[in-house]
Amino acid sequence: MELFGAIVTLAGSILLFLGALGILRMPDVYNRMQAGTKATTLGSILFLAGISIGHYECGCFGKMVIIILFVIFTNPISSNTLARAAHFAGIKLTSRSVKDDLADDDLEKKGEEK
Amino acid sequence: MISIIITVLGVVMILAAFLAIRTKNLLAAIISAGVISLLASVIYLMLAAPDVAMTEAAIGSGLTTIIFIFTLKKIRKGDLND
Amino acid sequence: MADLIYNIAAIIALAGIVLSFVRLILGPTAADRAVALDGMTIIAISLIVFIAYYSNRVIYLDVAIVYGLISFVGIVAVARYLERGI
Amino acid sequence: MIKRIFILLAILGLILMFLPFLRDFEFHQELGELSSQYVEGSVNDLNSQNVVTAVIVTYRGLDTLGEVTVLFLATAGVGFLLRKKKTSLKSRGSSELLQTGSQFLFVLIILTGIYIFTHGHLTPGGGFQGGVLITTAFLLLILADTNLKFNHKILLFVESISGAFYVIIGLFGVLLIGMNSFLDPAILPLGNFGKLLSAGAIPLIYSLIGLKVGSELTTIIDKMGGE
Repeated sequence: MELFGAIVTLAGSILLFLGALGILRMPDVYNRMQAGTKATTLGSILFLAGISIGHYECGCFGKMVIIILFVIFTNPISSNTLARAAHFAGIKLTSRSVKDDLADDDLEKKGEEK
Repeated sequence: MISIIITVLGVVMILAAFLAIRTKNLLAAIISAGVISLLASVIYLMLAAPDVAMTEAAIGSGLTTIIFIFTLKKIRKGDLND
Repeated sequence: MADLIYNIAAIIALAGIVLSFVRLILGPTAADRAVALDGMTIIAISLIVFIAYYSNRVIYLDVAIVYGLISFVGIVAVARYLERGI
Repeated sequence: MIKRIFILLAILGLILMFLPFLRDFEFHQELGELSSQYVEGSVNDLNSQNVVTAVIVTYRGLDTLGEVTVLFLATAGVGFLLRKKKTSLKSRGSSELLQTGSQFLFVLIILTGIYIFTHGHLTPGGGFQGGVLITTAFLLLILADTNLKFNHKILLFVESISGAFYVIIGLFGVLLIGMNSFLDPAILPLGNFGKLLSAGAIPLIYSLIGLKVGSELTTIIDKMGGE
């Protein structure tokens, strides 16, 4: 049981590392956000779950569930607000991207107002 | 193990402090100050001081960052270019 | 065996903090830096939980609870400043 | 150039001054006289699991009263200096996800803050940290909607009531126990070690400190952030 928890923790830490690598290597803000929120969220969930599986006798299961829930609740809000802010601050997409839905929405809204 | 984590985090903290005082971009300086508080709270926890760690986490990385940003907004009102 | 794997996992997560910090130094815009800070906070929560396991003290988890709940407010504030919301 | 050399020399001097601390550094394996007295006293006399809380609320209770007073003065100064002005600048509204999420997380953060300051004698944290958490909850509402208006009468009421009761509980110690026991938590039954209702009046005092700090910091945030 302890070994299983340790392996889950290792998988989580590898996901955390890959998320950080994505933050470093991706070409523009939006791609970095993609790597830096989704991968690290799953990574931290696996990390915490692995530790609580490996040490189920410590009586910390409830607190671990609370921490995981808080990470799940708070992370999308911050990343969504940040992506929206980056769009409205006028940060360009990388030249390799193919679609920008939020810009299309803005154009449609402006057309309706006129 | 503990000493490895403390060394790496300490070096990162010193670099963040250097960035915070040398950069011209005020928002970058505020974010670097937030990084310093973040890592400081982890280091306090490692030195077995959970009370101080919680205070640093709540005040240093939450409230102080936001008060700095509110101040930045107040002194930059009307000036729309960064 | 299991302890060794836990330690290796913590070292890998620590390397993640260092990589995010490199992006925070390089980051051309403030949004890049905020993304790097976001990643660092999540990895730091994992590290705090690891320290609680390593020191074998359950009460350290309270710090992780407070951290997980508070840390995102700073990033939201940076984002609202960038989009001229506040 | 000369300036840089002087700065470098000053830094080198500081390094030389601090070098002995680094070289002769050793972890203390045993507690000193005063700290061992605090540790034994807080466990045996006060039934408080968290020694830091016992020191802050009981042994150094007057200092904490002074700190809370300093915070009140800071709030008064901020309120005096920062007047709200009507601005013509229109701010962008926040996204729907942030509005909904902030209302949901508001409750969670307030609950966590209450947990932190009522369990101050059992777990790390206490009145100041819990108060900051409550402030952060209100801050999230401000970030989601800048035009939010707080009811200042309620803030003022909570702040003054909690401050007054803090001093009154301290005076009860003088009244019930003796001349030298201002802010003594032994006015209430000490209870069992490790339970929520233990350590006498420490949870009560810390809850009052938490409410006071929370309302004061919320006033500061409202003055700084609201439009």
